[in-house]
Amino acid sequence: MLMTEHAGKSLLAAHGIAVPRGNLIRKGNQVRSLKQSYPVALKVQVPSGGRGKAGGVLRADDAEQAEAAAGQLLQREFGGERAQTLLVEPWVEHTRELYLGLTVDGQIGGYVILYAPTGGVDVEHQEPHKYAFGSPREFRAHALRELLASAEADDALRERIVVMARRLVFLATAIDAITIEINPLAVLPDGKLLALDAKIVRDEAAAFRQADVAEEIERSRKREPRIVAKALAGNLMMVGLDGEVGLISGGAGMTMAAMDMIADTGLRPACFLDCSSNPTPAGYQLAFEALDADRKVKAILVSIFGGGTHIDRVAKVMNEIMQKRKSRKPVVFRMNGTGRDQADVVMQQAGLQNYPTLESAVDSVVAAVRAG
Amino acid sequence: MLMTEHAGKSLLAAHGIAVPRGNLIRKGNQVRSLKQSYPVALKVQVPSGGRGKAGGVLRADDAEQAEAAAGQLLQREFGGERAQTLLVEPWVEHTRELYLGLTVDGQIGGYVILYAPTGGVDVEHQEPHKYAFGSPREFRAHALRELLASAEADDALRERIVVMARRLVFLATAIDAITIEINPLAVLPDGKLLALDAKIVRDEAAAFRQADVAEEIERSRKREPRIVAKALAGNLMMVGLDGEVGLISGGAGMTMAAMDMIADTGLRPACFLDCSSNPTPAGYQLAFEALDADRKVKAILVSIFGGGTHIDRVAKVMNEIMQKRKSRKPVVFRMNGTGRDQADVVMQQAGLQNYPTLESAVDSVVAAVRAG
Amino acid sequence: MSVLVDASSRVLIYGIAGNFGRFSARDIAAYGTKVVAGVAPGRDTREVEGVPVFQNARSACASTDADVALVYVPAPAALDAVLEVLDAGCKVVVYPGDGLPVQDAVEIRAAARRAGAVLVGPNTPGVISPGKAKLGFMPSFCYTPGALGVISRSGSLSYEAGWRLTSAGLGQTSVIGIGGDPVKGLNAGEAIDLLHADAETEAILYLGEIGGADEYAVARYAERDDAKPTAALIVGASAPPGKQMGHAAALVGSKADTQAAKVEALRISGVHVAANLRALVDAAQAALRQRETITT
Amino acid sequence: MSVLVDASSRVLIYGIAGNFGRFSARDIAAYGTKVVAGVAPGRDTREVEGVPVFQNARSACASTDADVALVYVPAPAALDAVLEVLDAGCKVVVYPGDGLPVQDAVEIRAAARRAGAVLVGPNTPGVISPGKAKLGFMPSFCYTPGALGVISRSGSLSYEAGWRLTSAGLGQTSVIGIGGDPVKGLNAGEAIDLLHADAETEAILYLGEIGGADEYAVARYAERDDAKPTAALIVGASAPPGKQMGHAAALVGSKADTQAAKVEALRISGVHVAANLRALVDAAQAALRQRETITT
Repeated sequence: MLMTEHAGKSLLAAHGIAVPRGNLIRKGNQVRSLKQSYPVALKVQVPSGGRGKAGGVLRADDAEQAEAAAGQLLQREFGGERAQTLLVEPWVEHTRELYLGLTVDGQIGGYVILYAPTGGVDVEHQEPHKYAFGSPREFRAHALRELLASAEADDALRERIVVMARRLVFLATAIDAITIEINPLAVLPDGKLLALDAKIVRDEAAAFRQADVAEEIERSRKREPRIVAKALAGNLMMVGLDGEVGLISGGAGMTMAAMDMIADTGLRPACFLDCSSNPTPAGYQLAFEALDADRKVKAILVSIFGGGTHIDRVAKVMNEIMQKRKSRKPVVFRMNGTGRDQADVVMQQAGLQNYPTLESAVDSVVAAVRAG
Repeated sequence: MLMTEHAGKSLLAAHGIAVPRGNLIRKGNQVRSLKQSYPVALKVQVPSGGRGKAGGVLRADDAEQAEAAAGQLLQREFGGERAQTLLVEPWVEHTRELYLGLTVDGQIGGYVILYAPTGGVDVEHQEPHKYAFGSPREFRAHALRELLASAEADDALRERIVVMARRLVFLATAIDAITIEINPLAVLPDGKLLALDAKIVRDEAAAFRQADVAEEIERSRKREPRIVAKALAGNLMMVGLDGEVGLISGGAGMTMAAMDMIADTGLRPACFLDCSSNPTPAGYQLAFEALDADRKVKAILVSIFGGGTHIDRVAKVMNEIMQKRKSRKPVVFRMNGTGRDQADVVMQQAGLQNYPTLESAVDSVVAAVRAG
Repeated sequence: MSVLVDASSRVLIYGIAGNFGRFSARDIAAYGTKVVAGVAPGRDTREVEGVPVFQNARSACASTDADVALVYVPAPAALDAVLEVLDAGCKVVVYPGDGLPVQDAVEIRAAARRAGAVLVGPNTPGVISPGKAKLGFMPSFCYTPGALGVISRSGSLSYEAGWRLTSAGLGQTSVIGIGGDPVKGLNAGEAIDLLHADAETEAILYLGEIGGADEYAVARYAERDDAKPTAALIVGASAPPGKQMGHAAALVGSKADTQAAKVEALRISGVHVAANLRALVDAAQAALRQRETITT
Repeated sequence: MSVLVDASSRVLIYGIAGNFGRFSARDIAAYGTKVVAGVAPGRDTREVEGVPVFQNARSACASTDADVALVYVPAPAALDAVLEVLDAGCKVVVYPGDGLPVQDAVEIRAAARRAGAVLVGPNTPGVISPGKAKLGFMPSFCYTPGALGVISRSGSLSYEAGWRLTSAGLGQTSVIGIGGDPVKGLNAGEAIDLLHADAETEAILYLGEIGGADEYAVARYAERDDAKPTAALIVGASAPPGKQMGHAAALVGSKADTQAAKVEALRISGVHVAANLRALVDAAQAALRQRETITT
């Protein structure tokens, strides 16, 4: 869950990391009511990278310029999205721009601190220095300091970075953040550090103990198209895609494998819909409702290789759903896994064909789309 | 820093612990504008214990009762303080009241979980069961579960308590809480738990990484009498007392020892003023300003036994302050410790007497008060 | 030989009184696994499927000498349950549950290492050593004993792959589900080390996907002079960038995350990469044949 | 003998380039303490008061065999600095700073125990073994060698007490400032254990205050059959309830926190309790006399 810059900066400030004092506006003319000394920076609040390069940050030297800039920014799209809000901040004079981040590294199975002595929009051109410490309790300021000895020549600055890195470790555990990226981290003329931008990714799995994450999941779900929102609300994992073949699947790996196989035929999947988090009658019902209502979807492939999901139970549910279902879109089944012998019996009795392989099922659903 | 019930409950809710949905009001008639189903509980928001017993919680069955109750509560004092706000919550039916808490135990040098199977206003009559685990990383649900086996007969409830205790451990580290007390913790008819009250004490030393604690320190300072507020703002440790002898001191132990010695003479100290956190010219200047302005204070005792504080430097500062000072209140000095030989020279040159013992200095200041 | 679990492993099922626990107790015992104890805190269940049930892992291990744990609890309770079985002395722990906060995953991974134990999971079907023992809920009929060591980030894909291999007569030494989360107990590199050390494993099949860096650990292994022949299938070629594909780690954020980049790295390192699921068995066979070439 | 520190201790001063560090380097060396190294991260200082200065504790310890650390850093940096000197192998660590978050105090206390080290502090002037060595910033002239082991929660009170004892000819084996915070490295019970084991310490003087439970640990000690004679002074009789008196732990919240309750518990346990500061030397003398009675 990527937070907006403003939300991220609020979290930094709440934990003792200095940020510019900013205000959010929704309309250009709100600029004039802000108590703000000029020049200011106006920054679109969209959750996508490369905003600076795309012109999403503008400088204004007075209220008139600011209102014009705000109007302009609110009308454009960034990363395929139009910003709902702008962040208005003092334009801060600074002597250097650094990059400081914390993220999770799968290979070491824990956290790492990232540092680059030159931050800003072009940070991708350099490989940041990496201090991998794993568990928060294993963070050692002296180990980071030694690493920075070769990365940062300014002794006093290095000490400030070490202090801020420790603060990031505390923050990451307190708010269940899996990425905190401060870029640029500005060095002010007096040597102090100021976070000019903030990209914080929260761990959605921690929603049970972080109410604000739960609320943000709810809000972001509501921003999805109605069908996707409904599936997500039903605890199904759904990603809307642009194709013709609706895919009801179980498990991330097999869902992707089926998508890839569909794509290999020249058709495209209409969605990534993984029912494994809610393999219940209500869950599958919802999945069919979503795909039946989607006009782009011409036929549906049900592809499940169940382990923890017992496919004999799924087969019974499919039978019930098929009997009540009104849509005439063709449905092709390929189900295998735990309970497959009983599942075959159920399917046979219901007069439903269960394809033996994913290949045959994909061929069948592709033929149905092409015929439809 | 004890938080109000409402602030404490907000923190619980933010970390996945269920609390009643409440609203704050400042005036009795605001009750009517709340979207609230009756009956409700009205609860004064003051940071002191025994509120329930003192009548600070009232039940109202309709808006009229609620407005009357609110008016009544806002006019009374609780623990010497008048509440600025009331918390209005649904009156929750429940089957049991438990006590669950987390606090810091100096003897084990870490955290403990406290549990009593009967919570509510009379919890003091029982000794809670105590699970001492020390460092958060050493918390073990199974160890707590074993302890609860003899304390709580309801198996399913015990499991819910274990889950909530783990949540409290997470919360304590995330927000730097040194005490979290949920009393009563209600058991609802469906077996779920609901925190009906919350007492959270935050660690003031963590203000550098907890901005809300820093803000609350600032707010509570402003609620103090002007003199105390000014001293606290200057990083002096000041507790206003009701006596006649102003005490400028260094170090908690010697400040208390001097207070005790003054009290033994039958007089009373006017304050606990410990300058050891800010032993600078500005700090001492502020201390004198505070005591000179306080009409109750008849004479001032400067009692410092310096270790890290070099008293030769303090002596120079005292000399400067005495030369500029306009107040005629008698000042008695007793300074010893690091740099005492040079200090004696400075004092002698300045014509100031430095008493050799605390006894002689206290006798002298007491005589001055009695003569004044 | 096999890795992590074999017919002599004494297995404890934590959360045995729940649906998954009860099914697994029956299912893995039917496969020949020695299920010696169950734990069901806060329940007065004394026995499930003939297995004695205890209030905590310590008494379960003390009474039954259990040394391997299969943990079925919801994510918010996982940290505590895994710490408990580690404290009780279990040296192999499988946690299949999904939705575990990364912070808790980091914690249990570190705790397992401190305890000198191996943690498999989260978000995995578990581990099976065909013909010997099974620690998880993968469908048993998909597997048969043989010479191929399999590692998979995805549960469902590992069943499909197992079924294809078994149907084609390619048996397995062990199939290890490392799971689809970014932070896991056993990761790809560590799982490969186990298979590398296993004398019966003649070739390795790795089932990967977009996102994360596990695939690059596989590539690094394949570059070793003493590497066993390795095959791989990487799914997610059709996944759009910036969208999370089911698994927390399955997201294309950078070029290195893409299926194409991973396939290229693996190919360069000499891995037999299956272009897609259809080509899986052929790739595995190529790896096994390579072994024959080496040994003869 | 002495506890924690003696003339053979090889002391490292962390933060030696700051005001406190420089003063201490001169002051404790003048007292005869072997200051062998300083650490000043991020400064290009090479030497302070003739002591070589290093960038980190590891290289300082490796080059100088330092085994004891005196750490002068502000509270937000304390956790990291203490972990660093522990990692570097120091077995006695004094952290005098105040304002340390309780959570960090818990952490460094636990880290010290894991490392088999003794941590003194936070919020303490340190430890002195008169005539041998000094680890902190207490005024040297207040102390003289002798038979009394002293423990104090308050720095200033320990100077005053030392000065009174020394003036009265009652010397000390060691004076340990355990500090005024609720969570500390060495607490009263643990400090007493050290003095109990020290052959030269004939009697113990404890300087306590309101709040916390250290005084009850002293009372429990005094009840032991083999306890050394113990004297005590507890300040804060005049402190109003509910107000924090300087130290984070000095607050009367319950009856057990009051000076009166603590004095009573100590008296019942056979401790010679001084009614006030005026009576301190008499109480200490009574404890020493009791020892003479026992030994003769």
